[in-house]
Amino acid sequence: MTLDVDVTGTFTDADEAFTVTADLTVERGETLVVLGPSGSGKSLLLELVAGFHDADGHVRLDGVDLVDAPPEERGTGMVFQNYALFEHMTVAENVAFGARYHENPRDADDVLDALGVADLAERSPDTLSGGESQRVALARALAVRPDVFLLDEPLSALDAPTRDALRRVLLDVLDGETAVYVTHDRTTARALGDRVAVMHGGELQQVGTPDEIFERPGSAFVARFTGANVLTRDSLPDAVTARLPAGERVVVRPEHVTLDPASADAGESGVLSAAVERVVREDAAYRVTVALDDAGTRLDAFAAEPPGGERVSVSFAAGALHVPRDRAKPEEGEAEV
Amino acid sequence: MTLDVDVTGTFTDADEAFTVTADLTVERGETLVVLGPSGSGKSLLLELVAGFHDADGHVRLDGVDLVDAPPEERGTGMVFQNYALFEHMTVAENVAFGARYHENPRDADDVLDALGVADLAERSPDTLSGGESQRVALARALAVRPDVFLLDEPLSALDAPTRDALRRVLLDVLDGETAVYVTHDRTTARALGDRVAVMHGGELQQVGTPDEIFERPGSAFVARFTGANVLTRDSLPDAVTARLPAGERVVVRPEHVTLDPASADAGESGVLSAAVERVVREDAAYRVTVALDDAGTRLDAFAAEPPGGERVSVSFAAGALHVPRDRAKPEEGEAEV
Amino acid sequence: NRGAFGVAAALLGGALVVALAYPLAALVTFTSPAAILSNATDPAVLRTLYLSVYAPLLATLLAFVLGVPLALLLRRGFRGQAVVAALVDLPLVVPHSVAGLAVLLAFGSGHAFPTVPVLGAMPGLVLALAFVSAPYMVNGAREGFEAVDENVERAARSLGANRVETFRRVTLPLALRGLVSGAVLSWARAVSEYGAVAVVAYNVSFFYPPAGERVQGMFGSVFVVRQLDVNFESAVSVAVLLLCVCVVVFLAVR
Amino acid sequence: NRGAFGVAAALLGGALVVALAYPLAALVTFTSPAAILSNATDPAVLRTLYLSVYAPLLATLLAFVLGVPLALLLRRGFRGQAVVAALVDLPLVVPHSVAGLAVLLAFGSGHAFPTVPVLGAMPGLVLALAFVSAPYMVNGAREGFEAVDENVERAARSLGANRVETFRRVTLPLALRGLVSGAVLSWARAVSEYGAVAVVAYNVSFFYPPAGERVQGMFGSVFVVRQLDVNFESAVSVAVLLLCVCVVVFLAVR
Repeated sequence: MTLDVDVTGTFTDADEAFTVTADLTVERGETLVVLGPSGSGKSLLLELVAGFHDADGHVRLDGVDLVDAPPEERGTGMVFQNYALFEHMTVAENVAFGARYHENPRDADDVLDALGVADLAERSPDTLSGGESQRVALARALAVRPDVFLLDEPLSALDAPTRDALRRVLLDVLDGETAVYVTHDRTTARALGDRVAVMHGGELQQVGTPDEIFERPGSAFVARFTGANVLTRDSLPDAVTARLPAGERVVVRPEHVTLDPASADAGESGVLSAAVERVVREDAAYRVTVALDDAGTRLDAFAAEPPGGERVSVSFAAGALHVPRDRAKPEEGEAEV
Repeated sequence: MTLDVDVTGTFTDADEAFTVTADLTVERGETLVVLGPSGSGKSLLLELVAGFHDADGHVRLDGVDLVDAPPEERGTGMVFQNYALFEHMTVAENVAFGARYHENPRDADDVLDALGVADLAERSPDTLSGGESQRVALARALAVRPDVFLLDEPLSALDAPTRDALRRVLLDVLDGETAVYVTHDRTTARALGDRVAVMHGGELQQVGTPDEIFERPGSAFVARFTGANVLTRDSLPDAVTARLPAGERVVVRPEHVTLDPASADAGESGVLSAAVERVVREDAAYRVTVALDDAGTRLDAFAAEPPGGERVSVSFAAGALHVPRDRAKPEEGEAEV
Repeated sequence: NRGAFGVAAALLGGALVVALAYPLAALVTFTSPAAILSNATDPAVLRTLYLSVYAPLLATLLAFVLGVPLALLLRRGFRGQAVVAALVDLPLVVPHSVAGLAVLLAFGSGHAFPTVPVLGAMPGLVLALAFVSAPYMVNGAREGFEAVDENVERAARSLGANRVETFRRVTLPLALRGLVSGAVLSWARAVSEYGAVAVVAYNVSFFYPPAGERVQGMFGSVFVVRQLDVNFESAVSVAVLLLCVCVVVFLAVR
Repeated sequence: NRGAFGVAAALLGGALVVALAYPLAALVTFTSPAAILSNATDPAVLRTLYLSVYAPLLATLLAFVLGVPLALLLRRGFRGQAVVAALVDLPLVVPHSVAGLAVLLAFGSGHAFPTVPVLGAMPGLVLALAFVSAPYMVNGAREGFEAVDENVERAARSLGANRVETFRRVTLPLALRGLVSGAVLSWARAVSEYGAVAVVAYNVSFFYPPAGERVQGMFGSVFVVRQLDVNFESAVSVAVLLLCVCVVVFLAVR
């Protein structure tokens, strides 16, 4: 199913109104990840699509507008961060809950089996671990063959290894399904998203493929939120920035920054010298933070090996530098957290 | 200060007893990360060190046994996942709370300034964002110049970009301080830990430098929890495993697995052929999951570029394969989550 | 330090525990179980006990039928909700005899229901009891409903259950504990009532199944006081029996 | 569907709101404000009002001194805690007149305190009021203490504050809301009491500051009932004044 959303919803909490507005399309079989910080309105957007709040605009599923339909008629399958299992039923009863409302439901045992939790069928939800609970919640949604999966940070409550394991499960389950997936985690967004929509302050900042979002962020906010270095143009030598389009900020991802042993090349066109400030081992590489000599600007780079000395030469891969076309409110939300 | 801990504590909840026992030493200026899944007892261990529960054994600070001392006489500075700020005081009052109990406290404004939150001084804690709250909590602990920092998952409640930013702050703050840091996140453990202790079922599984823990895991549990591939010896050809010590399981980290385009080398000594199952972009590299032809065993590899075709050759860096000396309870907790 | 703090707390707290337990113990041990049982066979006592259980049951039923929908509305939220929530709690702080007077003025002859006898009659008794006990029903139900995670209901809706089905299969079962506890507290509060009953209707005529006919009977809490000067031991016996009924129900809920 | 569900809930819930509001409105509008004020200047009425506020205050003070330590113990947990917690809640379900009888049997002449006059005397009145209202104090304080995050107290300890300092600077300020609300509910419950007072002591002698001497006075909730047959309008006036006092305090807490 193709999901075509163009909605606005206003929420009032303690006399403060917060408006969420979004215009996006999720193609058949595609997973769209909505990525944003806490309070950006990404969960509210999901709830607007699911039909839990009044909304203006349209929510079309294969062209049929469901914006006024109640949640039970929208054909969505929801998965929540807090699992939201029915505590008064067994796991099997949870998964079979929706069967009576659908013509061709999946068998509860089959779905549990497919997710590797067949042995939990007769257990009560309150005896399950976090990872088990989320598999059951996923099974429950799968069982009704939803037209659209809506997932609200399903991995956030889990510890890291459980999260990794379940992320792999989600990759399989969502393959070929139409889904909207909400998260604040860029790794999850890049792993699961066929496309990514970055949300901030109740509005979409940028929608695109993961490569577009991560390599060509549309704003400094998107760049920072996706883990890129955001530098001022002045902090880089003219030789480096000469061919870039106009704009005050220059973005470069740490994986496109190359560090070499300090050499006489420094000062040469396009090669900067810098001091190593910090080296941290991450999963696949070392994250090296360096301070550029001239401007004192800090930036991160990934390196297969830790740098040998305290000083390095910094260069950028061809085409790695990008100037974001900042949108209306460039400064908002850019403060360091 | 050197912290020397050898404690046992028993906790009863709903008639189930859970015993936490640990023997470890944190050297002066060292950060020890206790890494473990939820329910492994890592937070309880921290609480035993802090003095919130009765414990048998000893908790020595520079040789002085504090096991019977009340928490306020242990010279610890605690930081909690849920911030635990004093909601009835301003931020500045929070940070100044401990001053009267210490001879040489740091000035509240100075500490707030050092952590980049000087402008929050007169705010009430309930108006702060998660990242701000945690900075204030850190400032409050810093202000009393504790002998030992105790940090209980201080980053877990934060969203991903805030977590990254605060991890960098913690790296600076804990530099040169004696600290015990509890987390379930292997990236945080590797980034912050001078040494890492892996906990499971209330017991320490392995204590060592990050390299020892990540490259030479002592058990299949530690290997899985730190993100390594755990294979059965049978799934690898004899040519590959011939020189390894005895043991049923073989561990290899994904960054030590090399993928090459499928070639006639396959079948050659030490080169395996495999099918690509999944490619996921992570921060610094692509995580490629492949299935080995012979055994169907799946393993992950990191690659700078996604593999060109559906079939690849798999080889391992010299010395990359490791056979864990599994401890007493090898199977427990190994179930996929 | 810990010692002094703990000992002081234990002494003061212990004194309160004794002060609460001792009167009940003194009441229960004042007379012999045999005497209590022999009093319990007195037809007037039996009628009183029946009325003391039955009238509160009717009041709770009334509070349930009207109170559960109100609890649902309060949970969902509406304009002026704060005022209604305050109004619901108000009977909790109204002096009991004042409550009785208010019910009498509102529903007594010539007022709201001109054809319904209130003063000295069963409808008046039930109305007075419902007035003082309804807040417990509403608050219990409300807590029960509010303990149901909104996302659990949303999950049910998303799986295809409409509003009514979701209520029946998810909300109600999950809130059941709160509803039951609210109803029992409401019932216990009604059994306990003395002031409002004493003002509105304590001696009423009602259908008494064992006799198969309408009889005249006195509400328990009032019977205890009226009997004090007539037959002290009989008063104590009824008091103990009433206490037992309340304690049994109270323990059953916990 | 949504409509039918909502309308039914609104109708039933609305009926309850009316049923609770109407009696109080009927009471307040029965007589004119002028009549109420003129009655309020009657010295006997003033003494009654003073006693109705003052005796509950003493009872609440007693409940506070003994109840706050108990709430602390209950929060910390101890062996047999469930039994004590149940015992604390027990007065909530004891019929009011039975409670009075129990207090009388426990503390009346020749019992616990042989030298303290109970029947018809101030100590008896306060004891009876404390018995019925202490649970509100204990539960309010307990909820207040339990709302304090344990890690917040741990943070204070770790920063160097000992147990007492942590209590004074962190626990107590954070639990204050619960303590105040418990005390006010306890006071309101005591003001409301009729049954236990009617049994133990409703007409007592007490020091009355405006007169500068000991006077004889009647507890408000009892005065209302006694006055009903004597002077109906005066009874209603006192009822409205009592109601106002309670409502003002009640609204102040919310």
